Amino acid sequence: MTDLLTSPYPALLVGLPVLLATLSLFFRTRGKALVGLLGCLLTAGLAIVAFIEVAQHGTVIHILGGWEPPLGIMLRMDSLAAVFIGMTAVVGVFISLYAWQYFRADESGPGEFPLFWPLWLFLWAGLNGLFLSNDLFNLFVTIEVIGICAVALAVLSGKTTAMFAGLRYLLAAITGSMAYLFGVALIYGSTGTLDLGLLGQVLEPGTTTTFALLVITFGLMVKMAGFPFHFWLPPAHSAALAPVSALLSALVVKGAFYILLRLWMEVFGVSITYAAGQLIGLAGAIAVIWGSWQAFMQTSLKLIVAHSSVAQLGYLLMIFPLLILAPGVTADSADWLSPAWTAGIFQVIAHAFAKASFFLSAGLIIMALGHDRIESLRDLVGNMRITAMAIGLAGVSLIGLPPSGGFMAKWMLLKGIFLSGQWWWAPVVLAGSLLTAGYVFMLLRLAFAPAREMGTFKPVPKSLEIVALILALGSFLIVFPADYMIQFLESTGVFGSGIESIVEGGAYGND
Amino acid sequence: METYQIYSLTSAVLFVIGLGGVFISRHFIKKIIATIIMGGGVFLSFVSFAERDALTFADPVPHALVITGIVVAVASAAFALALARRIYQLTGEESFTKDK
Amino acid sequence: MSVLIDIILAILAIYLAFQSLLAKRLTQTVFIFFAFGLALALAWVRLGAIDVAITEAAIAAGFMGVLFLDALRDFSPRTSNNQEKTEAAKDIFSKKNTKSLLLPRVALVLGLVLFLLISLEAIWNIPDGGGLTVSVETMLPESGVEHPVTAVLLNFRAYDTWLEIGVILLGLLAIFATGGIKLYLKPDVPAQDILLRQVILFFTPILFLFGAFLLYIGKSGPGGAFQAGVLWAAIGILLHLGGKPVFSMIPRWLGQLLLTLGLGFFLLLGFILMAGGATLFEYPPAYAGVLILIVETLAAISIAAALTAIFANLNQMQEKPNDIESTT
Amino acid sequence: MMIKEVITVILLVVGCFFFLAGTLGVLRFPDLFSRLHALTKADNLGLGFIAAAMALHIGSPWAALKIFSIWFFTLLASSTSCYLIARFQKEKDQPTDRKEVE
Repeated sequence: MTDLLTSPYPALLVGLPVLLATLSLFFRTRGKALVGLLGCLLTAGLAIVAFIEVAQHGTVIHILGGWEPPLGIMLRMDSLAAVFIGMTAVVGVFISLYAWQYFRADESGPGEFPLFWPLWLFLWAGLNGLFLSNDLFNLFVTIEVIGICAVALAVLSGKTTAMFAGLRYLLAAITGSMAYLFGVALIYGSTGTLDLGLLGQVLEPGTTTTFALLVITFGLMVKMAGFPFHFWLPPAHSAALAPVSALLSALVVKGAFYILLRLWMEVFGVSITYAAGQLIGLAGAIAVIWGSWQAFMQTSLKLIVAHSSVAQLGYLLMIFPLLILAPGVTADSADWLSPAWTAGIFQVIAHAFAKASFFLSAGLIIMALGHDRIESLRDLVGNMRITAMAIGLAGVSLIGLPPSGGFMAKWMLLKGIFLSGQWWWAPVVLAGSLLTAGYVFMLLRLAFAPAREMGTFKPVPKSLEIVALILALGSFLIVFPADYMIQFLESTGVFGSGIESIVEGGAYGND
Repeated sequence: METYQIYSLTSAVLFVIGLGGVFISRHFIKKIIATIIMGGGVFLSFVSFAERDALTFADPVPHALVITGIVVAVASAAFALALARRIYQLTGEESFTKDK
Repeated sequence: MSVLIDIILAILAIYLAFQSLLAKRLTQTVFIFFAFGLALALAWVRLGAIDVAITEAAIAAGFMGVLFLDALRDFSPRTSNNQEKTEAAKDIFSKKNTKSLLLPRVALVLGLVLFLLISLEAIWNIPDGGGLTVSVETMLPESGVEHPVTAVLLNFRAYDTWLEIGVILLGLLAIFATGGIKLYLKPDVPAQDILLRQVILFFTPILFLFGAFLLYIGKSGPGGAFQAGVLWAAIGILLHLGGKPVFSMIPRWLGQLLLTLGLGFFLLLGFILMAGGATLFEYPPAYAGVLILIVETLAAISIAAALTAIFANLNQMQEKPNDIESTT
Repeated sequence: MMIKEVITVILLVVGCFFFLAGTLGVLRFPDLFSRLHALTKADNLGLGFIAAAMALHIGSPWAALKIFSIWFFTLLASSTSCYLIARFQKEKDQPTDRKEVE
């Protein structure tokens, strides 16, 4: 453990946003926004510097308080964490710029929400902390930080629908984290350690481990709105303010996915069965179909986008069955692991960009129209050309048409599916894409349709439209450094690895 | 049967009661209380394992974790309560209705 | 004999948990919840976790119970009306809904029972992990404090504790975000009752002293920042109820300072030590004791301020109904 | 030695008896005021006896001081809260009483 480079960046990545958030509390409305925006830029800059550090030196660690695990807590920034942190920084900085303009837009805007800034900085610190954390209990604290911030941001608009959605979200989040913590208690009781690295070595298969895996997976599935527990997501994401919706769907739900991935791959390898992978994949598959279908049926733009998140998160769950090898297959001979991992990471990034852009565009449309019923989107192209373009590009990435990042993710997923011989997932991917194409083209058809009446669109600031467009373009641009990114990720031990599942053992892997 | 076993079994029961309560109870306050009961169960299991691992003193790490956990749980519960009261103030609703 | 006490206590806790969820009236729910918290605190005493017992009694049962009690003023007046309403609604829908609701409910209950059985088995068969008692014991002399729990909270796992102080502040910010009230009550609302006022004035210094005692004793025995913070918060809450809302009597900047002091100082100290080449929250063993005491004191002040502010906000939510839909 | 233990046990039993009586009163008495009466008087007395028993059992003057300050503070807090509850109830009752008279 000592052969890894110790670096101050992991500590700064959590500490700096908290410090700036605390500082911003001392200012009044405008000052809060200014400090908040500067804080966001600083944090993003720091994240980029840390990313470069990892790219140069490989995994860096920071042993907090100088106490080595298992007694103390270690922060670890490997390339997987670096990619997630970098994604948060890039998407976050654009959303911050948008929010800065959006809240200042005078008449048509929603007004000023000074609390947005400290909450968003705390959220950012929580996300960074989560990606860096290497300790089961510390992960619980960070997901609680994220949960409280996310709900507080979601109810910021003050609308009653947002309040109802927010309370439902919060109760789901608390339930999820308590279930997670129950699993942590059992793991600690049976091993006496909380450090992920050590746990991967000492955890023994058995009833307790399997049950802990079950409750932890249940808790995280609730948190990331995995299929049977997705009920809270669409109302919460659609009722929030536009920048908040973008943050919630682009970044927050990815946190729980990240923990799930890390724990399944690094810690619980010993008690995961092939069937458990199939089950979680099934949940993902149902989410893809159900979420896309629900999105197709909605009549308001933000609800369409929110339901589409459920579907897109389903794709993330679908990589799990590919990563878990059937009994008798070894990781060396499984050539589908690398495509599956690539699919997962690119799905995360492409969805973050595309969905952020989609929600920001929806916010602009609400700003222009005063509502977001889709039948009023007629002649969007004539009135808000850039926004229409952003929606089009983001939609293309969500469907998975080339040359978008979404295409790359889905293509790699299909490749992994066929290489592994689990062909039964392929129709789901295709059907999901078709349904997505259905609602995206429905939107685009309306956007190009001639207007029935003139002058319904109020002008919106150009700069906001451009931010949305840049994010949409981002979901395409990520394809270019793909080779480099995969190489970079392969330097991490986790990436490209699979779980050689056990044959026997308690398999209540039913969440 | 030793002391810690009694409480660790109790912890599972409390957790399940809380879990069921979150889903089945209708009133906001009851749902919030159910989450705290769930938390109580989880913390009880932590502390019972600490008692099992006692040497000269009981394992202090779970104690510290539980203190942290209790405070975190209370902060979220207070927030949930604020939301529930705000909803009541705005709409007069005390539980989730079907459509919302 | 002692096992008997444990069994009775365990059954009592389970019974109270059930009852608080099944009680018909909200008032009963809240009072049984109080009792549940106290039963749990007793369980912790039985398990030798005095720190946890104090925290549970003070924060989870005490503070949270006070918040629920305060919430009763909001909810209870209309409960009877609502019950009639829901009963009326039940009559209308009973024929349609019983069947469609019954099946998922039964499934849910069966699922929960199954889950319970599995979890009991998992807990019964738990392997003995041994915990971290040994490593704490060996490292304790270097931590700067004598009480193992304080050592873990403020030195070995200081990062968690720091985040947790952040979570309390965050809870307050989140409550602000719900937008109930923006301004604190005017300071000069007199306490209506002279006896109440006198008792509050009498208890203020005693609570303060007791809090300080708990804070200091945390170094060598059960106690510490959280317990002290809650006791000090009790002062703030009492003063608020006695007509002296603390946060409207002090200037705005002071309030903000009190709220952020603990989190900010904890972190700044970490950063300063980090600039000297240590890692975050790494205290030089020679000064660790002093530094931890300072951090704890400031943390306790911030926790007290944040909890007082949370109570003050929730307490005033009912008194000043805002106009609905202030923003669109 | 024996006598001390016997006295401790007697004090404990008496204390428990008062607690039991107080609880019975709370459960069985018809209205709020008599319930409060049962609660404050009997329970405080019961707590006093138990505190005395504990002080005797431990036998150090410091512990006795601590225990009796616990008793004193509980007494103060419970009597104040009972007074407040009673006053609240009285204020709530009065308007309705007047209505009934009218």
